Amino acid sequence: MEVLKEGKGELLGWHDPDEARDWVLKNKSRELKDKTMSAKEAVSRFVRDGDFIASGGFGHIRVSMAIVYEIIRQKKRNLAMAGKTAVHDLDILVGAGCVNRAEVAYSFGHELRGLSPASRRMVESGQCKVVAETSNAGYQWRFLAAMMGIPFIPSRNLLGTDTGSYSSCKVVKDPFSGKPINLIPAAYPDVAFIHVHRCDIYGNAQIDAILVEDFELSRCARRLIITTEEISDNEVIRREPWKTAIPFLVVDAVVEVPYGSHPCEMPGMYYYDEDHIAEWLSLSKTQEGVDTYLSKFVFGVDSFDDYLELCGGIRKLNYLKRREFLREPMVAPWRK
Amino acid sequence: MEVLKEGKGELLGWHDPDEARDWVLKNKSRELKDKTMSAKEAVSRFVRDGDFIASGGFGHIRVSMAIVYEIIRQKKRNLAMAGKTAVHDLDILVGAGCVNRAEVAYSFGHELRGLSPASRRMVESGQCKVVAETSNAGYQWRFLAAMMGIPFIPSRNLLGTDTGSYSSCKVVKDPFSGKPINLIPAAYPDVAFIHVHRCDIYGNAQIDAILVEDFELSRCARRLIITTEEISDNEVIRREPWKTAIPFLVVDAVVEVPYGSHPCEMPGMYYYDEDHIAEWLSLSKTQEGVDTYLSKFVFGVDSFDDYLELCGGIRKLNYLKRREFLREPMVAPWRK
Amino acid sequence: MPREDRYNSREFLAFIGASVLEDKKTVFVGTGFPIIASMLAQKTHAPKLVVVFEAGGLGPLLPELPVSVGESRTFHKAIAASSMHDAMSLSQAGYIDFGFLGAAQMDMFGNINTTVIGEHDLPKSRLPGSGGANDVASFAQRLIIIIAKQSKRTFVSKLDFLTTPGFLDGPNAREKAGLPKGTGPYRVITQLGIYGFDERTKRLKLISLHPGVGVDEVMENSQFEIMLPDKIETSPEPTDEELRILRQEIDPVGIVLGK
Amino acid sequence: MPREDRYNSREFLAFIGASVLEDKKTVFVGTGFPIIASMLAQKTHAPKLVVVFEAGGLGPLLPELPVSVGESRTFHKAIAASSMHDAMSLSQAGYIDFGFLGAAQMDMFGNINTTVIGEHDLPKSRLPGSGGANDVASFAQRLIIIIAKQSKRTFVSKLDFLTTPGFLDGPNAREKAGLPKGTGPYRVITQLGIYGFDERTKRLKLISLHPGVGVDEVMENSQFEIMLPDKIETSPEPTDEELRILRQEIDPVGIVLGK
Repeated sequence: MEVLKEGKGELLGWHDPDEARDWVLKNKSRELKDKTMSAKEAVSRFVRDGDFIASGGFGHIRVSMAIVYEIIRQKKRNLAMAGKTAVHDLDILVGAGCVNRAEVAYSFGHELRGLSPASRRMVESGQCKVVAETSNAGYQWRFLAAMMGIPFIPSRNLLGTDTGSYSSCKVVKDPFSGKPINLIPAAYPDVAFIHVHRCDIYGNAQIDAILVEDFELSRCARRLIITTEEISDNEVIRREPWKTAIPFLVVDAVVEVPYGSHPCEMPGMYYYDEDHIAEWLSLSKTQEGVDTYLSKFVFGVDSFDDYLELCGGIRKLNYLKRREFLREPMVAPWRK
Repeated sequence: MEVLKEGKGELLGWHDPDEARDWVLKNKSRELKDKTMSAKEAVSRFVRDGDFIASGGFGHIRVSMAIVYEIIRQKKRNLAMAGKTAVHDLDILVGAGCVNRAEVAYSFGHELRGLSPASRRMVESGQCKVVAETSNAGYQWRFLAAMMGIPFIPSRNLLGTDTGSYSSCKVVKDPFSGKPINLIPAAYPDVAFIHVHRCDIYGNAQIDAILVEDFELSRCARRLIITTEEISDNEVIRREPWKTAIPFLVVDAVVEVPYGSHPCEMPGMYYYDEDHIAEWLSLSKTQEGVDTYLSKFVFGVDSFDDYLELCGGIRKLNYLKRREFLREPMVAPWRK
Repeated sequence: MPREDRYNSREFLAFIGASVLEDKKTVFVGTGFPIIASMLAQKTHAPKLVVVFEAGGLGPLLPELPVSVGESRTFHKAIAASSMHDAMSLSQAGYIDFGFLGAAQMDMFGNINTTVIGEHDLPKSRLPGSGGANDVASFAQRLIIIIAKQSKRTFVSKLDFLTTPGFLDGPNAREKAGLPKGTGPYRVITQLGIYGFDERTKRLKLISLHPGVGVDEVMENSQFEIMLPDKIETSPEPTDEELRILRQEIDPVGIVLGK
Repeated sequence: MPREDRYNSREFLAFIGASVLEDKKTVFVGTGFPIIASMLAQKTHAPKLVVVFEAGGLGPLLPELPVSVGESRTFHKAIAASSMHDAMSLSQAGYIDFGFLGAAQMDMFGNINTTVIGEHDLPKSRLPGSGGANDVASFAQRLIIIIAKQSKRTFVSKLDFLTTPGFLDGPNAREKAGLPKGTGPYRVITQLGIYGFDERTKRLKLISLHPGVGVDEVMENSQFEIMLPDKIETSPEPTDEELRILRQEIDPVGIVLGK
């Protein structure tokens, strides 16, 4: 297979398909067994310094913040992270000094809310390295290839650009059409954490509405931590098996964390906590502010429930629910 | 891209990705418009002699028999068909002389019911040609590649076998692992017909339970005819958009045909009509029997409702519903 | 031959198929015997065996014998009801412990033919083709093959068509072809005995004879030479309860097991 | 500059963005202006414009301005709520008429930089990167680019980083690179005018000036030379009703349009 061009980005999380299978064979149980545990146990068992991590959801939507905070609390270091429209999660993990490498599709920004002071500061001062560039479809298809157990997925994006040159892709001549085609390598994150609407004790999980890329990510991560709004009975799952987005086979830990995506959105349940995000965006303009934020909201609390109390408790949560269902007006406290 | 091995099967339905895009641009409307029509109109407008056709569902499950019968009625000829665990549909279309070429994953059998006398007779007498061999995953991924608009999907099946040698795949050296990898070419059927549980007038369709490979097939077929148990209001679709398996963009015709999968199963609605299948399997042992069957059940009826009356009417349909929900015992009238 | 007074040959085969399966594993099944054997295993020694169907059913509570591997029984109270893409991808990625297939013709390396008897382009007998068999045999960690009637017509020196990969032409051939490492045929079950494969040569090797079957019978019913172990075991026999389950709970009509 | 007494520059841009879109087509949108422009188009001349979001929302009835292209508003009463795989695959296969993106820096071939200012490995300013932009610009049939502030800093001779493909380095470059045939930038909208691309050279070419803007202003606010047409049009202006929709129905908080 003659390679016409080769990206100079680091080939993060790629494994030979046989090695990937071998890892699955040795490490993923096929047993229907109780995998419930605390966030603390899940992170201490499955996240190691230096790991390549990936967070589910998209932007500020359906993010497992409970695991993000726990990674910070346990002071994990030298993590590489998938910047797959990773926004608040990546920003805070870089700001906290846990993540110092990223492969970037979309990072260092908060979409309409503006750019991310904390993580940009770390990149611009060389404390966080962007080891490869890609695009959102690029990441999507890295996960697709890995989920399928194949080394790459051909694609027609990333071609002709610096994004492609700084990616880990290779361009070859397609033997069917004779035209250049991009090959996107598989990505197997060492650990992924995905927040879902409901899950049974074995790890059979349902996600309401869009799956973004979590169908693929859940199936390709070497270790998968599910956080869930609620633990459902296995009978609930079996009643509507077509709703299962993630089967137990690929799951290593199940952690029940109501409101576990806060301050991010949980579709159909609660909207963004814009006040909280604005507070982070404002404080994180300086490293001192980052420390203030972390000592208050991460190191200063004993549980996710306590954290929610600090963020405004039941009154805030009820407001976020009304806001999700369009019964409160838009706000934008992060606007200058 | 050095080709190590090349299957000698006919490359059915492959198009250069640019040609495929160009076809979409020129022929697929992006307008939300009423696409309801009769089976007669749908077949006469969208199925041409010589086309490469594909049927949705799997085996005897969720098959658009209304379109199969209409193709026979309109005496379409020289069709090639995707034998993607195509069972009753392919058997009867080959027996009726409409299909004379097939790429085969699984064909000429009725799973536990035994082999297919009609279509096997046509193959063994040279009247129907098997132009390529593949496997079920092979077809699945042919459709996946086409749906994605890419020329091929890499895979680790079909290697080392005659199935591979008689396929349209190419084996190359993977530039990432250095190992041989199979490349499965995209397949764009000229027409596909898929039976669904509900669909609005624009073509937004819901399928209950397993999708088999219809997510991919619906998106890669050049023309797509949807037959549906019922036409639903667009508001019903918009109420639960996560249930939409097929978006209107890819749909060309919407045909309302209650019980349109008979004698095949419609999951959650009605089970196989084993009596009818047994009658076909018995009659189709001779070409005269095939003609008898067709003149009675296809040419002898004016509508699908009339056909259902012939097959046992309401009493039979109510029985099939009870059978689907396990309230009637198993039967196997095709057992010798 | 097994003792025909208590059970027929097909019932015995289903029982042996079940006995080879293990609890807390996944099995990707083809139509017929493999489903029945898995159902029996679940109802006896392997209640947590997870059955995977190629059309998208994962881990159903099978209420009765499915006639097709895609029908609603295959996702009845299942863990997931998704798609072929999902089932095949999980398989290719290594999540399937056992593949379980029936076959029409097999050679000494466990390669299978279910495509044609005679020439491909104008066959004497056209069979259904691979279906999911090539995929399962490529992807599953350990492949179990069931051949209801071992004879010189089914155990052949040369297949008319190599539909589904066993060890191809011997040691390392799978890896050389690009198939996943460490995979391949694991057990072959016929009406005469249970077979495995020789570690070094990858050729078919007898493990156990069914009660009442002699080595000569095994040898006579094969075109190729079957390797023999130092010690030949005797296959176990089903209990009355296991037979009751097969006859009353799994296949009361006798679709696969006969009457 | 447009008439600041009736509307501000950002409101005008949103209006112009909407005016470029067509009814009964699909548009794949990035965050901010593209969403607002699409919402306005739907509420005026293009009620059947179908908006596609990369995270999986297809054809929603947008109840308010989404802050993110993945949030629940993007699939509110939608036609489908699926996945990125679905949205990106349909795009690659040719189902997207318009791609619509914002940009930080652009060159004369419509190439975009949203990755870094300065060196890649130790940038002066790190920007978010491609997101879905490279994908949209690769796959959409016609790409619309909106740059809120045209200046010598945003219309540059050489990009610091080519994140997202325009016409690359000119005629046929996209096809030679392997990008889908016939695709590429279609319109560029700034606070000064509307631009297209010269058929032959694939270089940026003025189509119309906004009311009150002169050619010299366009030229001064660019590092590269902008091609001029034989006849320069004047851009249309929003009606009071369009302004009311923008201010009251689409962005009442002024998140994108300001106050």
